[in-house]
Amino acid sequence: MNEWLVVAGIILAALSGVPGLVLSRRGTAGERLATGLLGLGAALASTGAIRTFGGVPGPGLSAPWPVPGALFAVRLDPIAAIFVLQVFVGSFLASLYGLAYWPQAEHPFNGRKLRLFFGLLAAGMGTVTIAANAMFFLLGWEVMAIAAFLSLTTVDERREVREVGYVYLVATHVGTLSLFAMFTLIESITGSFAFGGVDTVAHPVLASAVFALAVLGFGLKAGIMPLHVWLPGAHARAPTHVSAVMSGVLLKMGVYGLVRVGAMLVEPPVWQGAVVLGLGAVSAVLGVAFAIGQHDLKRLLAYHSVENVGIIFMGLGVALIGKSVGRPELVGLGLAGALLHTWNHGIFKALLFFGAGSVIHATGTQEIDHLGGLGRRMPLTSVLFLVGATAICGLPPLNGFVSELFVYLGLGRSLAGVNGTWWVLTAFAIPTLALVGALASACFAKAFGAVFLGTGRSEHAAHAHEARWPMIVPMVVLAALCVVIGVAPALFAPALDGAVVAWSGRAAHVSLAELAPLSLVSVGAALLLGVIGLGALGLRRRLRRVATTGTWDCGYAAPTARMQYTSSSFAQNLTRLFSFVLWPRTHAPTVRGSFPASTSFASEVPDAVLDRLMVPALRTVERMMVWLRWIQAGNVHLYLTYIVAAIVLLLLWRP
Amino acid sequence: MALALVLTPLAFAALGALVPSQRWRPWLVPVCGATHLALVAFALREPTVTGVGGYLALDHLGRLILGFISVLYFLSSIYAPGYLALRTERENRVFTAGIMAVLGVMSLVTLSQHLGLIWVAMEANTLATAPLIYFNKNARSIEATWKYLLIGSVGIALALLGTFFLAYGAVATGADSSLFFSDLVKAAPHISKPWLHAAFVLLFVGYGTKMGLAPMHTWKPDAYGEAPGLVGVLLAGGLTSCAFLAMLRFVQICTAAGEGAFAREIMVAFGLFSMAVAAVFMARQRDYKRMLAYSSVEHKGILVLGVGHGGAGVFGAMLHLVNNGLTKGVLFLSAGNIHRAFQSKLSDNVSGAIRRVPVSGALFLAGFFAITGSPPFGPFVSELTILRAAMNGQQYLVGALFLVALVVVFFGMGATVLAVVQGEPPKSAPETSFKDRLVTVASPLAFMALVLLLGLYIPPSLSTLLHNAAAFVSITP
Amino acid sequence: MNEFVDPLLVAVLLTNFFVLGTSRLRAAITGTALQGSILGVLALFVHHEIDFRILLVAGGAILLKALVIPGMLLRAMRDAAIRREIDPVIGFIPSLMLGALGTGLAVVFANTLPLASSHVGSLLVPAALATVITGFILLTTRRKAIMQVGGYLVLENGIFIMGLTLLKAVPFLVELGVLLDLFVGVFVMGIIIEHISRNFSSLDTSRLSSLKE
Amino acid sequence: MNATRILDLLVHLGVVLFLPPLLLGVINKTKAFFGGRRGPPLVQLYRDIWRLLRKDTVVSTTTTWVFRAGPVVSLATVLVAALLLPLGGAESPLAFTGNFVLFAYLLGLGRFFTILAALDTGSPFEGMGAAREATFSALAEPALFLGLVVLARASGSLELGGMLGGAEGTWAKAGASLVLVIVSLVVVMLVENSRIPFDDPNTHLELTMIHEVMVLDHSGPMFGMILYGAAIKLLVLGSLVVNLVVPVTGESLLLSWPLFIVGILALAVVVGVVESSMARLRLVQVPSLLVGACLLSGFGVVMLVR
Repeated sequence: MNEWLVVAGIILAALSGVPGLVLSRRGTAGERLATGLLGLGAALASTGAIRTFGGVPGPGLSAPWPVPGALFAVRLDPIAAIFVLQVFVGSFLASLYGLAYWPQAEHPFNGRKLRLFFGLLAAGMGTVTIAANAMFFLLGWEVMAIAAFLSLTTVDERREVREVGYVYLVATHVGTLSLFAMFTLIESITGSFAFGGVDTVAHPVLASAVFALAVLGFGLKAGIMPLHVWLPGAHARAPTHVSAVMSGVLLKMGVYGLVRVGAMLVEPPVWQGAVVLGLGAVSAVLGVAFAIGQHDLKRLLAYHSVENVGIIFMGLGVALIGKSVGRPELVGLGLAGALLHTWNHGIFKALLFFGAGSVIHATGTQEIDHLGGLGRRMPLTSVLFLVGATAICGLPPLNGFVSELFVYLGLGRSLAGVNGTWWVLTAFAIPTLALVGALASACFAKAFGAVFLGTGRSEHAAHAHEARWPMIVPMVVLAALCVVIGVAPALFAPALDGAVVAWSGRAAHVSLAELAPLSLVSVGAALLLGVIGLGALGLRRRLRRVATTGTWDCGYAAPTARMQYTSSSFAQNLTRLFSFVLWPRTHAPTVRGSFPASTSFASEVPDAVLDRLMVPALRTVERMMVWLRWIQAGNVHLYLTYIVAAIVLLLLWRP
Repeated sequence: MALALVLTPLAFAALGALVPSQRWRPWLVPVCGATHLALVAFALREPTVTGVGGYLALDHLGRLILGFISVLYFLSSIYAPGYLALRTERENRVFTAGIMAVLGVMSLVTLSQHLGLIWVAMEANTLATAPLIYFNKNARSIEATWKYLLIGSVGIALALLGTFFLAYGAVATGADSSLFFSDLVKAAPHISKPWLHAAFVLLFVGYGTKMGLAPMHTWKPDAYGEAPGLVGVLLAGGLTSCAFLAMLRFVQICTAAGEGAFAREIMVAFGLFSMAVAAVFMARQRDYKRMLAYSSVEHKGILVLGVGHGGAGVFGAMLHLVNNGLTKGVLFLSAGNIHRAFQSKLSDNVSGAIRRVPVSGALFLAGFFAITGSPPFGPFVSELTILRAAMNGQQYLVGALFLVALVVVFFGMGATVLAVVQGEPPKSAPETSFKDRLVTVASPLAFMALVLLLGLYIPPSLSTLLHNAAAFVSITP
Repeated sequence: MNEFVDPLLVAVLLTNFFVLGTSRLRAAITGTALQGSILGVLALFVHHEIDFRILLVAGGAILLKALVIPGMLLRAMRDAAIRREIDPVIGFIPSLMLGALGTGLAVVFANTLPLASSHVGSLLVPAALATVITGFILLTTRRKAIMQVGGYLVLENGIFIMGLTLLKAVPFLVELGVLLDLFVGVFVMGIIIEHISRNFSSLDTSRLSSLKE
Repeated sequence: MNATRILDLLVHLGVVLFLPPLLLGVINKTKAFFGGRRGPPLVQLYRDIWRLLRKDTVVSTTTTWVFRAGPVVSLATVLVAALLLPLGGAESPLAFTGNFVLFAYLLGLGRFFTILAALDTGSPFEGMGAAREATFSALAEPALFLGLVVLARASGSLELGGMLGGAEGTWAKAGASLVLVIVSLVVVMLVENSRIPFDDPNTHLELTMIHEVMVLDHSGPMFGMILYGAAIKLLVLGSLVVNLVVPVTGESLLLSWPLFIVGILALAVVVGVVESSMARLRLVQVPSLLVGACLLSGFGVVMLVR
């Protein structure tokens, strides 16, 4: 029953963009119908998913698929349900947002196309989450990947969009091919394409290869450092509601895959968990470090996805370590942290992208240093963005704090009562996570401050307007979710508990309520809100009469908006500190003479892996390939010589 | 019956040469294709089809490939009238006759049961296709035809030498066998091993040249690049499949002789090498028709690689033969349309195909996804099957190299295809009157539909054909 | 098998070297024609009894290999007004040395193959292989299209010699194959050569290299 | 919940609410002593805060509600954070596994809003201060957590009370590590409270300030809240150090609370001494010192490997 609901949701999502194709190019019926269908699908699928948390997981569905090795097998366990919920809620809210952000009336040529692919994207992701057969999984995976590519390149007349589209496409294909290899290896161990247990003891080398391929394939999708190369560009260039889904949901399919493979590995060696933890830590720190250097609002948010996926991986690493050493509390806390952070990141990142989209829609630029002072012109957006910003920094009393707390607890629990020295890794992971949190705060202080606070730095900012309701409503919903999860995490414990049980298999289960101070977190959050409320009330009474004046200018007579601290200057200290990984580029003039002419200074932080490493490396490979063109130089004598050579070689092969 | 399958298209070809009307002559092609398809459909229902004293017969391998070629031919023949109507400046008598004769000689290959006859049929194929490549009659097409003929003839000569070697091994020194394939397979264990090895090498290189395996592939980019898209489909899907069939006959003999490992090793090596060479040349490939030629080299490599794995790999190769041929139909025909719409086959001068010719542009993109092994299209299933054969056979290194080659191919092909399809048409591109019309898109659309279908559903009848063919080649009852 | 076979095969080998070593096109074509006629004679002596089939093969070979095709090549040569192979990919002396090396290798390789009792000690198989190799050397080193066709002819001659070993044992398809191949292959190549010379006003195939990467 | 516990709670609240301004008084008195001056009275800050709270306010026209939220949130967060700490040997009012995370993140929340409030003015000076605050606190955070990791590993607890209160046992087990941690925590305390050598609260040049420049535009009650919050923050972070150095247990209320208060006042004297004897570091050297603090605690962790 639950499975059928989800399947129905997937089908509705897949078809949501189809009616629009035959309806008028100018009318609004198509787009409303698309959102409506997606909403209906989301309602059905979410119902199915939520019902799963309570009850016993069903036996699943299956239908024959007359292709070798393939089966339309569907299974809805709590792990899948967690992701189903995220896929559908995220996609629906983004679709709603799109009604105002990308209305058909303003985009007559690509609006219908975009909605078609958007629906397919949601359907593909839904399929990935519930597939219980490798071929079916890959089907959903690729539909998702291609639909995402086509949505991302909606505005393909722009060169930079095409470029990031290509990078994304290549990256996702490399991921898909690693999954080909992974599933075929799994088949060579288990003998089937079903998601059965992989015996790591009997097949240590093969199982390690499976693990490595899973990290590669799913890590590419999840955007873990250094496999994140496609991510910043793609998120920055896609239409914003697509960026929101890509960042909020699509990346999580990589997480889902790794979680699923983690569940399949029977008795994994400790190093695997350590690798995931280490990758997560590197990703988290470098992700946020790169984010600080950005001055494109969406690119900045994109790097924060790298960071947050890193945090998720850290949780997953803890869970894997717990599985290896037989510590159910590590499994419970690590996995609950990872999964809850998956939700949370989906929520606040979508919220932030929506906020960024409102800004872009209102001002026409995503360059942070051209903005400023939008808090006055867009009060709702600014409050909602601030909620998202606070949440993503992991600050209480919002949701980001809760999931990070779980990860902290998981890491902390591993400090005590263990043998061996691997706890040093978890020990250093804790301050790493703290560093990430602090850097994230710095980064969002910069972003929020430069965009919404102070005064406008350009004409773009001067004519901003508040977003329309289809854009505001999804943000309100997401902000509310941030608060609810942050204040009352206990509400979500059953879902997480169910997933932990489904994941750990034979490890004895300890419920999350016993492992983490859920109710006391609520108390702390309530206390904080109460004290803030009291303080605000008190201050409000004292501030009935205030005098206003200009900002203190240290006696300088004519301050201008351009003298404000820009986001780049704000970040400069930190980018300099991290310059050993960021390699920032600066274009600084040399000033000569007593009265130098007007000049300019610019700095940017390109992606170290993509722009500094991969592109040059691939260029070199490409040059070598181009050099090999002499093979086909048009000379028929040469061609005939190849044939002779082939014969001689083969005759010598085995005389 | 068997003879009818060969002679009917030849008769149509003769008729085509006689019809005086430049305008109506091309309509014979779809009629010929449909007639042949009907005959094949009838023949496939028959339990046994033989003719000319056993020289012609349909065995399991022949059934699959004949059926496939007939479908491929019929679907692409729909394109011919629309295409030739656009090329009224060219005399099409030779072209029309040639293209129908090709169907006859391709059928002959699939039906040949004799060592010598299959060679004659392959030679006839080479000759029948040469005028098709020459269709444009300009300096570039002459050069392409010259290379095609010279390299193809050398290949065919080698195949003949190999045929003699095999016959010598079978008749003069070893078993006393007739040169019918069924007898050769039975007598294979007694064939003199040195002669068999040398014969296999010569035949492999000879027919490999016709198939376009690297390093004997050099004629392909030139021929595919200069020939009309329609001819590209027939070469990439039909003619090379015929060469593959001929090669499989000898693989079968080798296997029966207990020398299967020798043959398979060679096939895996050449399969991987072909993929690698194709990958190298697809990087930065500005000419999108030549790119398709290299893609063909790559996929012929995949075919022999699949057979080289044996077991499930042979089935995968059979399936891939079908999938690759059909997908090439999409790609060559949509590329042909784009070529016509932009008057250029260089990606420097072509962009925004999806804006100027939306259907062809979309089909080109979809065909690209299909050919690179993306689900839910057919080639995904077959490529994954071949990969599974490698992994389950514990050929991990081969599997890894296979995947690496696919990645590199994707890098190169993706850049070119996206450059062609996306963006806006360049300002410098000449305005052309070419638009997507039913006659020019019906055929690639039909190909695309089949490719998609085969990814989601393999009909039981096709499945039986594939399984029988695979079992037949691997000599398992 | 009789005593004339081996001397004839030696003559074939000598024509190989002649074709390899000459720079004049006319001489080379004449050489291949000579080789073709030797093969026709050879066909008569390979087997003890001469029947109608063998006469047909011998007659066909002499007609095509010695008269028709060389004639066509000579005509093409006249039309294109070229006389010499100038500047081959490798020089004539190295060609000859390669030819000698190839002949040696052919003998060695033929020794590794088990022969039917009637062919043991005969030069048939080595000469066939040596001629094939000579054909390949011509094909890969000569720039003039006409000489490449000539090289192809020599290659076919080698295969023909190989076919002679099977003349008795195998039904007629094999020889028909040889003739068909020669006839049609060169016929079509002849046509193409004409088009090439018309379009490129040269038969130098190094000019045929605009299709490349 | 027995009577002692309630009493403890009341004393805890009392100490948190009323003691902090005195600490700054002590520091300033100490500095005056070393400078050969009389200095302001010990209760000067109480007076200042009281006066500010009753004053009128001037705000910049550029600002929004965020500007006003800054002081409120920063005060509220230190107050709640103070409730998570074990003071005077008693169990903290909000004791639970992992409360150390909440503790640190509450301070982070306060800082976040202080920075935003500074940026809300659009002033280049306040932006500059905010940038520095963000940078230095980002480096202080890992030092703090590394210290906490050592404590967690040594004490086997993930609750602040256990981590700090179990110090007696841990001294024996991991004394060397604890020394390193204490040094590192002192550094964290100084930087978080904007003390010399990281920042000079009494400087008069905007370009060199960190914390002070961020609150340039706050006046009246808002400024009062900021000063009050800063004082509480000093107590809160200082008590981490005091709890480690003076391991008191909650055996006797009458003994442990005075001991704690004496300890924290002594710490204030130490801070005063440090401020009198050192000059402010150049801004570019601050990160090096913070990284050094991280390394110290990191050594502390490594020394626990056995």
